[in-house]
Amino acid sequence: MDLSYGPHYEAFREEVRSFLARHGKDAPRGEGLRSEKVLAWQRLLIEHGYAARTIPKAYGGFGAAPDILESRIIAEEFAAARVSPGLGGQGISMLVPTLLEVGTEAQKTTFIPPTIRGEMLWCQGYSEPGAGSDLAALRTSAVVDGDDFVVNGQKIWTSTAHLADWIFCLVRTEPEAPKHQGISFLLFPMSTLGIEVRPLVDMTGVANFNEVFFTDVHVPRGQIVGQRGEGWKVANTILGHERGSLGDPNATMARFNALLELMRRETVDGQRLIDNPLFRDRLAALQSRVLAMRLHDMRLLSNKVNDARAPLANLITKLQGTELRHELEGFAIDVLGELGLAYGDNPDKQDGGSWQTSYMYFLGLIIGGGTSQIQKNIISERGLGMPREPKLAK
Amino acid sequence: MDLSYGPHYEAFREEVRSFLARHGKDAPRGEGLRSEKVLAWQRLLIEHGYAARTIPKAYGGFGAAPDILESRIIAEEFAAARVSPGLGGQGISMLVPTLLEVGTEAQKTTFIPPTIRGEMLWCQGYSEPGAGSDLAALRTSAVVDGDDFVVNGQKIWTSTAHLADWIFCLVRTEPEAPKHQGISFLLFPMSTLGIEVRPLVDMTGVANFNEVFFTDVHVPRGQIVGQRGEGWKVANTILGHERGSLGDPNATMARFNALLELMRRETVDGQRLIDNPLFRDRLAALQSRVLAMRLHDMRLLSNKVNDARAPLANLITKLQGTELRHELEGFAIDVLGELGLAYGDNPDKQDGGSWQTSYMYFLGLIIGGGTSQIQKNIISERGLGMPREPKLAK
Amino acid sequence: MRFGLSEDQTLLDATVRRLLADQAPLNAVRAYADGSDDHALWATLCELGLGGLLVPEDAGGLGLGVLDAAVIAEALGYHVTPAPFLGTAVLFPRALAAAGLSEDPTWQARLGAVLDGSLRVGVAFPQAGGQRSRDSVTASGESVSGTVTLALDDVANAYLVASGDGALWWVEASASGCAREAFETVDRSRRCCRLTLTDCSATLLSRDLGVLAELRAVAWVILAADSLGAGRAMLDKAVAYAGEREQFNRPIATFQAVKHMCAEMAAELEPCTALVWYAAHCQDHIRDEALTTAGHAKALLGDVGQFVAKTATEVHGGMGFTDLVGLHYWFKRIGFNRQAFGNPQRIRAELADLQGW
Amino acid sequence: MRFGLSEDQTLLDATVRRLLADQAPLNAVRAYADGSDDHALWATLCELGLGGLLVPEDAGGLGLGVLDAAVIAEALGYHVTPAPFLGTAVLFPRALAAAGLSEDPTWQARLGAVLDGSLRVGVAFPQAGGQRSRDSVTASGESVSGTVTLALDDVANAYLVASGDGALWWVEASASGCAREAFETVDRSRRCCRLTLTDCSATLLSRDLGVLAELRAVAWVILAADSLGAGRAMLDKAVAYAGEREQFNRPIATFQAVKHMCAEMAAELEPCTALVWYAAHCQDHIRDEALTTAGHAKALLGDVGQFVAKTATEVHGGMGFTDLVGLHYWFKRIGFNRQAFGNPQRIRAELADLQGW
Repeated sequence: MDLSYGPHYEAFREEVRSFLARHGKDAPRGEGLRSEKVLAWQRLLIEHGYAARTIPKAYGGFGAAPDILESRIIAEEFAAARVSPGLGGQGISMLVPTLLEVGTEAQKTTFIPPTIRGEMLWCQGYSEPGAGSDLAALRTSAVVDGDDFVVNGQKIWTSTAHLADWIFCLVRTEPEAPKHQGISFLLFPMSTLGIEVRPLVDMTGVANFNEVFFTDVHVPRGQIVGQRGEGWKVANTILGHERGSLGDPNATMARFNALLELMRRETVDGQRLIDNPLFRDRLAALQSRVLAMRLHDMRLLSNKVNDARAPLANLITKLQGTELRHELEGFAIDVLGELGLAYGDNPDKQDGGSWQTSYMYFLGLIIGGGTSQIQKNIISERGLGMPREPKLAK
Repeated sequence: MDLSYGPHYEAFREEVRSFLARHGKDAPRGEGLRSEKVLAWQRLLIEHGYAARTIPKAYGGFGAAPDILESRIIAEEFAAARVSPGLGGQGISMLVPTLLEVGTEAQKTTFIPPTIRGEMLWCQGYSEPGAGSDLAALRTSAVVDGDDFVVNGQKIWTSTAHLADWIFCLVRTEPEAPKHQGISFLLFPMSTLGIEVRPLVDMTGVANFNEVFFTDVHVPRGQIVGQRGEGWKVANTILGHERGSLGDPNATMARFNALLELMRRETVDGQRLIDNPLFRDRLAALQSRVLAMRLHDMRLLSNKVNDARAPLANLITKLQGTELRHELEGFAIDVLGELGLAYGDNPDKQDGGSWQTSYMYFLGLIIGGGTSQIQKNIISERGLGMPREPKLAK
Repeated sequence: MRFGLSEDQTLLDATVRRLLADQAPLNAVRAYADGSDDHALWATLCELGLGGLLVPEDAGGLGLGVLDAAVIAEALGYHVTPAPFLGTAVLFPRALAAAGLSEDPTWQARLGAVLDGSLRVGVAFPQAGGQRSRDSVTASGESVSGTVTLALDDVANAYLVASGDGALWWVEASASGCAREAFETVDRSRRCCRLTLTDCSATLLSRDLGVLAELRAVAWVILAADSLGAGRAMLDKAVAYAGEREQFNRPIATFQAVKHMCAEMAAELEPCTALVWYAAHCQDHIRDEALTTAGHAKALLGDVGQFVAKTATEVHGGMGFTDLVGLHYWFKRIGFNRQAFGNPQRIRAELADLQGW
Repeated sequence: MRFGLSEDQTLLDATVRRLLADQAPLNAVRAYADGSDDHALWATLCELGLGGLLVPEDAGGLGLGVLDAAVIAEALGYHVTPAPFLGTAVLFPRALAAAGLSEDPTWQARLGAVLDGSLRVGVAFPQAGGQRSRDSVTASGESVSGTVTLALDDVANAYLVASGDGALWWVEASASGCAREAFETVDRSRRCCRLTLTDCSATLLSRDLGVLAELRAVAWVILAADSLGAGRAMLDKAVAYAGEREQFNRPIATFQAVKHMCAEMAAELEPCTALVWYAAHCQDHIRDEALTTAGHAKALLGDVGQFVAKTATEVHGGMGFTDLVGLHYWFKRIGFNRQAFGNPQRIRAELADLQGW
């Protein structure tokens, strides 16, 4: 057990810190995605290697070799300093790595530089109303018409569709082929004629996502990534990697601390909430699990750094992390009692109403990105080597 | 809502009470099944209609018309007076009703009278090591040899095999027939040559059950109930009825009261267990569920009496009752802490070590008589009308 | 012997449910959530007699009991119906009866106004869910002062107000010194308000602590019944959705995981029916058990409701999370019922005390 | 940076597991449960160095730390091995170190006797799981009196005894006034005794309350690791059994309900690994977090262990309930670990206090 990152990395950490000390004041704080402040900050980060760190210089990146601990240190220090770590989003986190793997040289030079600089924003068109857990059942069609594909259909859960310049989108180009083989991966501007974006209000009362409708949307045939019919493989070049950080243990730890703070602050019947023995027990029980998940995350990081295999360990974070977070938020509502019901514009709501919002939002995350039931299938099959569901009789 | 049984039944209750007042002193208290005291008591109960109440007089019973509330009142009053309600066991509860439905006249007159009088004890040979949840997969074979069937195979979970005079047993007589159709229902003495009974020790450390091995056991062909190959139907004439009282809410209520008593009696760190706020909360939570199950049981009784349908309501008792009971027993261990570990001959064990025993025994009941998983299948399919598992491809 | 509903109760239940399905579909709930009022719907329900359900017959009501009210509450919960049922139709007549005022002419007149929906009575019990430092009402002579953070019904004509000493007061919304402002909660199928009372004239209903305890118990039963209905609706919707929704070329209802989620919801909800019925019955007929059974019903339905709300949403997958199917109205109603008038933890502590543990 | 086991630790783990699989199969555990002793097995384990794992190198031991001990404990739990590991190999050397006695010649000699298994040290902490009225030890001068209901190891040569004032004593089993009788528990893979001390001569090890707290924390970690190992064994057995057992013409491992039960066990156990490792590491290297992380490990493994014990038994169906496959040895070992030295509820109360909540 060696919890230190070692002298090389501690030196690197110092570098990051001194960058933050020097430039932190220039970081955006809530400015819009298109603001000059955000774009300038992104350029500065790339220049110093704190964004687009491992993207080759040829495509506008910093060109460093991948190093998990360096990335982690950057993330840790920016978070500790509460300084924006630069732009994220599905263009940067999903499309760029995909293009690097399977894009043409022209696609790389055209799309990667403006994307990493934040000048070209993307949304992802994967899920459909009839294709959720069974993503490969998607039905949005793309039919060849001369030099174009003509796209018709509907996508859902498209989180930044209302902001994006472009979309990367899975469509069915070979309707006769087996389910996973008839799909292609297209890129096209959101300004193309025939695209309608409708905000999708969810249970929190906010439109965190959108629906996107395509009616005879023309996409030049060259705007395909990979071969026709290989879109499923293209999408999976990186889907297999991290699923973002659904149920991120460090965020959960921060929420736990906020909960502890709340329970020290609020009183009921003249007693601080934290002094209620029942609440103490449940809080400590949550703490055990939050701590275990945070340490589990360190174990996963260590495995990556040391190339250690722990196939099971990687598979449980989403399931456990989202369920734990949902439960933690729900407990906060319980300790608040009737006051925990306050919502919307209610001035009495605690911590900005975030307990109720997150309680619901994390139920959404239990469902999204592979429901808990799908996660359990995966854990049992890939983690424990149990057999897949047998094929059904026709 | 009318919780009274009405004047007719209250009069009946008085009758039962006066019987108990007069004769209760003659009831056996722990004497063996074969003792004269037990047999005499059983005869007395039949004579007064408190045992074998609805068995026709022609077969040695009391001959009353079935009446659910009368039966309930008898059970309630005998339980309240802590007087033995006469003999039970699988011969009386399962075989006799089966013979009444599908037995020949000769079988009825031969087997029912001595069985209900307790002179002929039975065990049940259904489950096999390879046929548990999938009971119809049983493989114990019976092959015709002249006037006999020759039985070979093994049964398990045979609870009174070491005491029984006879066994009623499902065997496969038509190995080529579809699974449910090749089974026959045989009766034969446990003293027949080729039967070996081995006690089956379970996790409680006690042999509550047995394994029974058959090696070339000869059974006259006439000792079959129903037709050859119809054994599955014969067994199900009554299997569909009550599954005994696994997770009986009234027994659970009694255990709850014992737990409450324990928590008032025992102290830790100078504090009565019942004064621990955490324990109070969990005890009250258990009480809510115990109460709900007891009231649910009253609702089921009322439905029977009033011929009201509530298909879903009937299906949940086993699942909820056994899980609740297991949890209740486990909580008792928790409140006792280290002392809750005492077992076996340990003089320090509380309430005869029954908390640990029942904690394990009720885990057995969660599994036995249809596991919780099978129960959930049944609830979803028969109670909620959800589809059965689709057929698999070969 | 009949443990269950009478034929009259079954009929009333069916009538109300038919009316709600017809006149108060989800669209009507959405409209209420978006700001329209529930007056017309409540008037219609009053035509069925719901306003006077517990009002004595000689005051023109139906003279029924808490079990009847629980049957209605379950139906209202099933349809997430906005309605001033708890305060106006249940607690108000119940308070008068408990305070011995049902035959007083002034109060009889007010009871009469309840029948057609023209009088709405809200509930302002600051101690209901545990007293916060910011939340208290004190009485002095014939006036009350203080704040009730969460009071039921933002457009009531009057409120039943509990003061810190356990007395029960009648406060007209129009009285000087009575100010109210919206208290928005997650549950948009019911609107609440914060009541600020400043030397506000009030009429004493009772100083008997038992009266307030009784009213809280009745409220517990009604909220439990509401959650039972809402939970059952969520289960029904989950079963229906699972039967329609296909993934991997089959209805998701054929997946054992989905079937078991539905079975677990059913298995948890089913015994709650008996408990709610019995607790309601006890309020009128078994005095000794009235408080404890009400507490058990409220606490258990708080937990079972929460489990069902989460599980049914999961069965609906992403659709359950959107506003498109509106499932969240039930989710939030159950969430409200869990916390209002004391959440399970709090009620269980009271249950332990009540039983002298 | 490496969050996890070193190569040496991985090697030690593999070696011990190989030996246990070979020399301590379930039959050996059954024999112990039926009354035979564990001396030969412990001697064999001592040949691998397990006795002197934490004994300083200059006293002939391996001089390793609590993380190494936790690795061994997990292996012992995995094989439900009877062994006087916790008292003899972990707490005894740890107690001497904490009390500053490791270099004292008398104690060094005793440490030497631990190496080959000839000295076994039991543990008698009456406060470990909450002090019952019947259970207390008082010290007077150089002697102790009182009762410890549950002491680890019924054949130890000496016991670490905690008196009510928090002091730690060394009591020889052969001392006059030291009586012990069997204290039978559900867990038959370890034997305990009741210790009755009557003016029994004792040697003071420490009066420092911190020493006792430290020893309890180490015991928590070791018991947590034991449950982690036992839980993992149960999961492995469940997965294997489900793959073999056929019902309805298919392995039950193909049923989604069974797969999900196994997945849930795995998902609960997996983060426990990191927690146990870290808590063990803290005992030697991160003083500030030693008590809290140990408490979290013990409490969480108590709950997760209980869940896994029940669920794995259910996956085994009726077989899990019988003695035939012996699964219950793991079930009961986990049950013992949950209660011994404080169960989750009790430890969480301490955790809250420790953190000044």
